[in-house]
Amino acid sequence: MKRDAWQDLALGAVLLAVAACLPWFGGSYWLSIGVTIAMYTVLATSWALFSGPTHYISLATTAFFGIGTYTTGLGIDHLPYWVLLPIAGVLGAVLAGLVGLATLRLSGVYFVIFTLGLAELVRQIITWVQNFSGQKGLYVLTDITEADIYWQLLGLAGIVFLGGWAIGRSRLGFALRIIGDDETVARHSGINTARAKVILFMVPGAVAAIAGAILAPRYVYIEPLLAFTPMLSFQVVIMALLGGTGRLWGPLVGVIPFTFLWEAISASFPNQTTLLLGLCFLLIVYLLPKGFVGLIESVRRWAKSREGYA
Amino acid sequence: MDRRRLFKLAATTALATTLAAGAALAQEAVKIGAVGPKTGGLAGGAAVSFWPNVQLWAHDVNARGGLNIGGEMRPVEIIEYDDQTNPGETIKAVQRLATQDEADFILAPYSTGLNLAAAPIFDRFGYPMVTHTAISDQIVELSQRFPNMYFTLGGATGLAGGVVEVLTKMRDAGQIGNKVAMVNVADAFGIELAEVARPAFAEAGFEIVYDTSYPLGTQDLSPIVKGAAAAEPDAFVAWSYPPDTFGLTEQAMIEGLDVKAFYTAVATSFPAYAGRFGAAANGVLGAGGVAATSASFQEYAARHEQVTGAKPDFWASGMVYSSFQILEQAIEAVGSLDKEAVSAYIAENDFETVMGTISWDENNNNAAYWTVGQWMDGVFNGVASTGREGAIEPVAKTGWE
Amino acid sequence: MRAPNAVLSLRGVTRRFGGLVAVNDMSFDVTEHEVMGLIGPNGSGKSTTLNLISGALAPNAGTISLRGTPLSQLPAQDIARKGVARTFQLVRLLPSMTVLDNVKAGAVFGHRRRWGSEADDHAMAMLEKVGLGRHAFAVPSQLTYIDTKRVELARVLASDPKILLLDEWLAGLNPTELGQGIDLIRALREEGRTIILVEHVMDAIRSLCDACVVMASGTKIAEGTPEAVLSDPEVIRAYLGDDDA
Amino acid sequence: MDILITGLLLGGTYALIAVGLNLQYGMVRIMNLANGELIVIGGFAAFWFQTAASVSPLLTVFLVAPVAFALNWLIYTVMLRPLVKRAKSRGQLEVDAILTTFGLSFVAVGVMLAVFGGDYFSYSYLARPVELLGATFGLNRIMAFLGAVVICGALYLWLNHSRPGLSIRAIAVAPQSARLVGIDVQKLSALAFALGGAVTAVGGGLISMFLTLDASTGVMFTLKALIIVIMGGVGDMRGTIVAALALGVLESFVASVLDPGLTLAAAYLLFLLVLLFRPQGLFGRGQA
Repeated sequence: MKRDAWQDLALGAVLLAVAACLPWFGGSYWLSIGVTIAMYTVLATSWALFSGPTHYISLATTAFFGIGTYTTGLGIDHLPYWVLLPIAGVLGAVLAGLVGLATLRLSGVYFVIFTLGLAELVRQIITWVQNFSGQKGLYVLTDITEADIYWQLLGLAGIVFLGGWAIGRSRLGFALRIIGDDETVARHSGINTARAKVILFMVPGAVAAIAGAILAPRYVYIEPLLAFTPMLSFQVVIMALLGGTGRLWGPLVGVIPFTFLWEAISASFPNQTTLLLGLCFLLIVYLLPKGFVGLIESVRRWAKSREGYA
Repeated sequence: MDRRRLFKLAATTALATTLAAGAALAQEAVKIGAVGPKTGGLAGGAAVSFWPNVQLWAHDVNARGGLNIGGEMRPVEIIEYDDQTNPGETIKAVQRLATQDEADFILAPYSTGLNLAAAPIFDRFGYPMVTHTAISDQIVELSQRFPNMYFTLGGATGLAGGVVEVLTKMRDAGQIGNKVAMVNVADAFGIELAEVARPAFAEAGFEIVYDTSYPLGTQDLSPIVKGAAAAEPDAFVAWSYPPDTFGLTEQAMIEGLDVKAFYTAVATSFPAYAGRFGAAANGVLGAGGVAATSASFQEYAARHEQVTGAKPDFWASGMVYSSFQILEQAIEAVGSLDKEAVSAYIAENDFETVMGTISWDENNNNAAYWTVGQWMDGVFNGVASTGREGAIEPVAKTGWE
Repeated sequence: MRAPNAVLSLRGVTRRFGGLVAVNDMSFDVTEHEVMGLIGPNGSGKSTTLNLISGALAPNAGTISLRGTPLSQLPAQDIARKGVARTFQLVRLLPSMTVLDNVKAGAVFGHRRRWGSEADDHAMAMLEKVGLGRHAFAVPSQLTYIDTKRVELARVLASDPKILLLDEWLAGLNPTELGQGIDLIRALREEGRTIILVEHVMDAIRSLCDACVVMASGTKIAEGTPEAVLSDPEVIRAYLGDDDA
Repeated sequence: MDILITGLLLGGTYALIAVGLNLQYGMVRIMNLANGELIVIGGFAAFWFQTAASVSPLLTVFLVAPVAFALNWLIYTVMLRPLVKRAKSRGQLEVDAILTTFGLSFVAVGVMLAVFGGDYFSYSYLARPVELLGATFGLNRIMAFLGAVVICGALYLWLNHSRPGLSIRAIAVAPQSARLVGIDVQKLSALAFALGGAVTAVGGGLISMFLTLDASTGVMFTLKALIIVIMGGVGDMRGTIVAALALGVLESFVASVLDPGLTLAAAYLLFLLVLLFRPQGLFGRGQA
């Protein structure tokens, strides 16, 4: 069992190293796909760390992401870039912590809507402050290249996976699995369910904020409409659910096929992109009710049983 | 070895893409990429000003037999992508055009934010980027960083300055007093314009009697118009976006905000504006404008309606088409698809377009642009500009009938 | 007031749901190594009392204390950590986890907290104790009804509680299983554990309990040894009245 | 007073946006993320009939309602019922419903783009001032408000006094028990869902009299509607109406007295506060 864990870790490191070579071999188009995949991997995996075990669907991703983008946008002229990332992370974690504390009493679906409202509230407040202070559109003009952004996102992905792996092996992770199965049992077994959830909710908060901070230079120009798009929250949820939230690598196997599907459709049918995406989406929901993880695991089981008979 | 295979795969995909786009014309077609919103927040604006012109331009060029490249007539083939009003998608689509589709040229995307997101990619691959819908006051810095980027639509200072100029003219003519009610939509565009306009109005001796912002997506604008009306202004200025441009106008009619100068910003120049308000639109001032009476514009507008089935707007549409014309003329003049040469040619020359002559200052900026237009009998005429010809005199608005 | 070696004491505990008084002014003590039966007809407030002790509900009035420390306003998880562990009337297992992990939940987060191999070993030992060692890596859906009850019992035991609350743990078992169940609880009793049993099975109460509290309509109507209370006329009336209805 | 009427008129708009969703989400537990698209479709129908054939939007809604009803009935029976059957728990159904209706909203946007293009559509109808207690208001907003009153009133009466209405409420409260007392849950769920869709589309037709819409604006309405439904209490018609009106009055108050820039921020703040202090919504029942 122990050895398995180290094998997972080594495999992860190798995959990450391979992925890190993309900028040298892939060309700029593949790099931009790489950035998309890395970004959604980071967001969806950290999202699933919290939402997988707790079954709370958070639609606040864009709030944290936008805060991160704005951290870079506002700070880039005053502070070194590398300082901005941790600042964004702390801001995201603090906001997530506050939200967590405030929403403890809410049951599942209210949490969904709360986070949705939160994202809008943050956007409105930032917009208002911007207007109040006469802040114009923010330009983030840096020498950071797409490859830099890609590597940073990969690094962040590495941290997220390592964090997820560590949490999975910690008491916190165990507590969360119990909470996910039955919160009443968890409480009566002595688990401070509220604290566990708040701590864990801070993870996607921080990660999404850092991701936003990393991506700000790529967008060059930042405005609330672009930084706080509600679509981002939905896309993250959907990719994670498509992959499956029961495994750490689940969101990854949702993000990759989804990105390519998205790409293929938007490249081939620019005028019907939305329609076809919607249709594909429906097909996936009906044909793959357990996400890609479910598919992969049933293929595995099937292969195993074939081996058994052979 | 693996790397080569990967490229081959990529190339095959690109080919498949091109074929699937259903636009595989003659073999020697010049590939032109077009990226813009078909969905998302800015889709409404792009559907009026951007996409029809892409269609029209391709139609016009091919109807003439194509681009004259060193004596050889080659048709253009447009490869379109929807960026869903998402800068990440814009970036990806431009990169796809550059590397997968190997587009010969790429038309600049729609809107300030999306142009700026795409600028580094245009720059990296050396594509000339003649923007048509980017409004920025940072043109100096941007053109230094992205030497192939050209600006045609102007900046916030010019747009706001135009309004101040028009109002000053009307005041001096005794048409209005000096009280201005100003509102703005609280996003980067509205904020920037309001910021620039505030001191400019003060300097011109205007008194701002009402000054507020409202969030994008506000569904009921009546409190704002009521507030403005209560301040009894002589002029009403709104730095607004499409849905609220319509909403503010309708509320002003309902509230009886009978100012002699009524200005709303983006989308005032849309045909849908006159379509909705009819005669009531007479005298309304708005952002942009064209030399509506010029032969070149009228001929363009007629062609636009004939080919696309829709009327162009009286500001960005013409500029979008003009930016394509600039690219077209530069390619033909250079006589090859050499991006660098075309870029250099654009920088060094003036161009005759449907909007008139376009020439560049040292920052690749078209310094002479329309700033304010006014509706009159179904036509939105330019009444102020930073040096364009064909402006007519602004008139005082006479009620909402 | 408190009995000298009382582990758990209830004093004047009251719980209302809207206008209905589910538990009215309950007071009793459970002493160390004692198995206390909490009995009464359906709807008499037994389970509510248990829920008040375990922290699933908070009392409107009165105090509950564990060796003098008040529990009454604490959340369930703190009460569990202080050493009060319970089973549920309808068995609650963690469906996605193995039997061993189910038990480990108690070992990791309960009164005495363990982690790593210590927790695994302890959980395994508890499974052996309830006779389920060989099913350690099964998932709950593969178990028989009594085995699910055993898993829950093992989970509770794994937290080393000072006091065990068993909520109709014997309900729904067939005669063979019932025998096994009673033997299992008897073994716990002989280990010297302190237990509160909410139970309907009178045989079990007679053979297992040192003392009984009888409730009817939310109020305590009798207290004493099983023999004494079960022959109390008021208790008989409460039961028969209920049964006749 | 002026503020109050303005707020109530806006609240009427919000009620139109949200009551349909309340039927769908509150009663049938389908959190319909395609709600906003249905509003836009209703609005487009009104636009088209008005501009092409000069048919009043107030009449168009009578055509829109049955079409939307049929369409939503189909959506429920064909697409959502299998999910209801497949779901092992309410939570799973909620997740599946979110995913499905999200896909559906994409399809709807795609179809609208293909059929009408991405342009703004707006027309002027009854944009006449009406004098009311010394202040002026748009006649179209007043008509929409009256429409909201009629729709909400009818729904309220239907839910509280008709047999199917009562049965639907029983389903919302306790689907299992409803089945036990002989209520055909499947059929009535489809009915409630379809009715919700019809109301939503009619609402879209009415608000198009004064709002400018395009194919992509639906999501804005979905957000607002969700917020109102949750704030009022899932499954409670009174709650939705009160929440819609409260939100309208709050927004117009903030816009008139504080700063119009803060209207939406104030709305979301109110919503978050309601959730925190009354998580079941203003009129919601406590959690069982």
